[in-house]
Amino acid sequence: MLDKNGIAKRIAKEIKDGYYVNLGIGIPTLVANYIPNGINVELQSENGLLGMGPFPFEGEEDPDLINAGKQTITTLPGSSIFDSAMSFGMIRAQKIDLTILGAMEVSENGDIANWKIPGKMVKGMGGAMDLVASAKNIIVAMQHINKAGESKLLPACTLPLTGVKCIKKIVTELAVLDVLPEGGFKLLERAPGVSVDFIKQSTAGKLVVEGEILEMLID
Amino acid sequence: MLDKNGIAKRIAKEIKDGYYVNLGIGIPTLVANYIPNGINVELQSENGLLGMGPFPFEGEEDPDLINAGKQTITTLPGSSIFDSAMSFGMIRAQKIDLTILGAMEVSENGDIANWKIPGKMVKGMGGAMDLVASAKNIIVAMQHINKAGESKLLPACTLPLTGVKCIKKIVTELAVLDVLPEGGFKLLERAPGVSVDFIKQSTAGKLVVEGEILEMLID
Amino acid sequence: MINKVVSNADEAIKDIANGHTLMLGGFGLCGIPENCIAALVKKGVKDLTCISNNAGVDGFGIGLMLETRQVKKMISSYVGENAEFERQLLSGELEVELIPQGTLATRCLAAGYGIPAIFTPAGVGTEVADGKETRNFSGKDYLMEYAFDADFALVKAWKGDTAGNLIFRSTSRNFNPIMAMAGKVTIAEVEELVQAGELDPDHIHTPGVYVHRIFQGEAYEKRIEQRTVRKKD
Amino acid sequence: MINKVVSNADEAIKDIANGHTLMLGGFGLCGIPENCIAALVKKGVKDLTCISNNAGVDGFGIGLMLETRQVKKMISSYVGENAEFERQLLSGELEVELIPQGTLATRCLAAGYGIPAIFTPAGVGTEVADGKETRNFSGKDYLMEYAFDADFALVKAWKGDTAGNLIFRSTSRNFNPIMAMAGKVTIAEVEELVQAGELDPDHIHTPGVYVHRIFQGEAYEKRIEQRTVRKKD
Repeated sequence: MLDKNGIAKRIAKEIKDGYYVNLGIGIPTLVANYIPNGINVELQSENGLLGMGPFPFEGEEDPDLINAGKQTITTLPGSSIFDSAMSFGMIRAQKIDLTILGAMEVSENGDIANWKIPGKMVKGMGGAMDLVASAKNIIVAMQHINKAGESKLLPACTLPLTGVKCIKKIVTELAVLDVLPEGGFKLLERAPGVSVDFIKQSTAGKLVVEGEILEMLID
Repeated sequence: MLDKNGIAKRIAKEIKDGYYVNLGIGIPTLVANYIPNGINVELQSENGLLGMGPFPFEGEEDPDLINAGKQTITTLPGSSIFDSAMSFGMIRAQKIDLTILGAMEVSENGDIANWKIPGKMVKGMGGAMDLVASAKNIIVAMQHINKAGESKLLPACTLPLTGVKCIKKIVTELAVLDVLPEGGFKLLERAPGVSVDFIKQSTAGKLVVEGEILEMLID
Repeated sequence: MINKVVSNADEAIKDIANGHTLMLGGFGLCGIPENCIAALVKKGVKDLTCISNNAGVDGFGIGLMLETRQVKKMISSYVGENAEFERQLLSGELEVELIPQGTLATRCLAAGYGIPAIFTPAGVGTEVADGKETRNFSGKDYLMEYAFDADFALVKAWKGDTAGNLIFRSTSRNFNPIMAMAGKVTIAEVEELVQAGELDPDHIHTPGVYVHRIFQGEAYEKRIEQRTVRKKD
Repeated sequence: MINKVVSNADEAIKDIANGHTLMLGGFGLCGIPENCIAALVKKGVKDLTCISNNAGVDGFGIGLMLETRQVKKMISSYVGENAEFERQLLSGELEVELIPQGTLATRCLAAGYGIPAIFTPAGVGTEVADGKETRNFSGKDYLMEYAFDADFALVKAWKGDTAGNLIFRSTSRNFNPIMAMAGKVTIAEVEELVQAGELDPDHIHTPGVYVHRIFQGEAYEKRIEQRTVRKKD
């Protein structure tokens, strides 16, 4: 079973040389730490920055330079700043190659819910609805099962949707899965020490298992 | 009867302090020479400049700095450069207070034709259709009658239209006229030495003459 | 040159009245019009509708206007990090309209560019689409979204000149330039106000034609919401 | 940093083929991609549809591609000042679609911002409206206009860096940044190519994400169409 850093490490292997990538808050942010050497990537922050760098050294924080999670950050050589309209313009126009974000639930037809829990204070969708509706390539980083052991990979989402039929790949603490165009979660890899049977038990939506499912390689 | 510079001089008196003004090609361009002292105006050139200055001194021409008529120009303190989308954005959003342009024909309901003569090579509308459709305040600088003595202020335009019901004020070699909201040219002033009768003869569209029509003051 | 300078925030906001719709630039606490917010609190104008990506935090930013009950409605994409906001929302004192961040930005742009409506895929198939026109272009569904209509836009820039031209610094740009274009009346506060002619025309982010009043702000606090750092090796 | 540098115009345009739709930046002869045009003439690719505000003059700019009969269709707002253009148009060799300049610009912007259609009042009640959807917003009529769909955009900038970031100089900016955003593949030629990190991130007009190939052009002629001057007193 993977911890958060393990999920981030596995997702990092999906990033190709030359990709522009938008990383959501939470586990996706950790992905930046595991981008392989020799892979040139530019990170987009939807508040208006391409070429996001690491956190600043202590004492060098600039209140005018933050990411979409409101964290102080830095720029890298080649970075550019733009307004929010251009930022979401390039997202809608699919100039960003890959979006990585978290989810509360994903359905077997690729719907995603990650912004609202009825009865709880709703903070808002931020840029998530724009990202999932626009991106050509989305990877969801999420927990396969909640603390009560209930699956979050469902036949249909129970929570209010963020976007419909948009998720194509999911990485959880248990597995890597594709969402099939015709519906269903196709099991691609299992986490170290996790059995196919356990993944079957943990997936409420339709799970497609074909052939031998290898354990994922992370390091 | 006014010459081109006379028309430009008369139009210049319509410009108020603090106006952003777009000047079309031809007579409108001459208006810049007659803006009264003490009146602060910024000229917009729709290829992407606010704060257009005079022609450069000989030898100081910059091929990267032209106006919408493709003439070499200069900038003034406070000028700004922007792309063509923003340029027409500010035009459509009515941030430009006054547009002055030429016309081949204007109709008594405020339609304008100034871009196309059937049978002749059509060069295109450039920015004219955007300007007339968007501007809140348009003054047309035009000849009242053509060389054959035929009126160009008509009941309805005969040439293909540039815009509909958009013209509110006209300055010609003979007169200053408003286009009434209910239709018709209301005579406001006559050019030096021009009689009301001659203006009546020269106006094919409905002419409204009320009270005494004074000769215009130019200098 | 058309001079846009006013003496201070109080003068700049003097005709903002109860019930007005305001746009406020900034993302989180980054690039917010601190001086204008302070002047609005001082003036006590109320029943405001505020269009702003976020709603500040307790004790700073729009949070200050929430404490004084000046805001009737927030139009935002994300309103976390604010206990007073949550209290007013749950008690029904405050109305909130949540819209996707890109839709928020593009509705500003549309207003500034005189485009009455645009189409975006954000929110298709979700509750955001309720009551909205959906339209298919090239096999993909989009929602029609309208340009914003705001009485005032309050923005914060780094430098500005007497003609109203603005330059923003780093990611404090965010919503500021597009809101500056969108306000019927736009008020800009700047860290440094210079004479027209001192800014390079090629580097201006917001042309002065979009700015109606400009003043040099004072005592910028620029609070940091999430101070994240790394250690030197 | 993602490197976008190619060695020259020939390499940059190598996959432009017969029948492609190209956007070409520039207003008149100001800010046109001189090197790319020369390379297209040399390559001899034909049946091109060119989206460009103007069509050059005899012997320069797109005029060079007209002489070699490479252009099947021009989409422009103004095509005066070109005798060969007129000859081909009147003889039926060349197809021309004239559209209002602001509509041309906004259809580029829409493509670059992933907005499939926008509304503009330009052309309402004229022949430009023929066959188009008209829609009333707040009592005013608008036409619905679609985002452009171009295979390549060829733009000219003043400075660029290896990451593809562009800065334009003075009014040679014009259509260049919005076409740069609109091309499926965008090729930028620059007067000066510098290393990533040498341009101020706050001053970049076109972020590198929109630019697929960049090279330093050579021998810019920058012809002036209307040389207008005044005498020193």
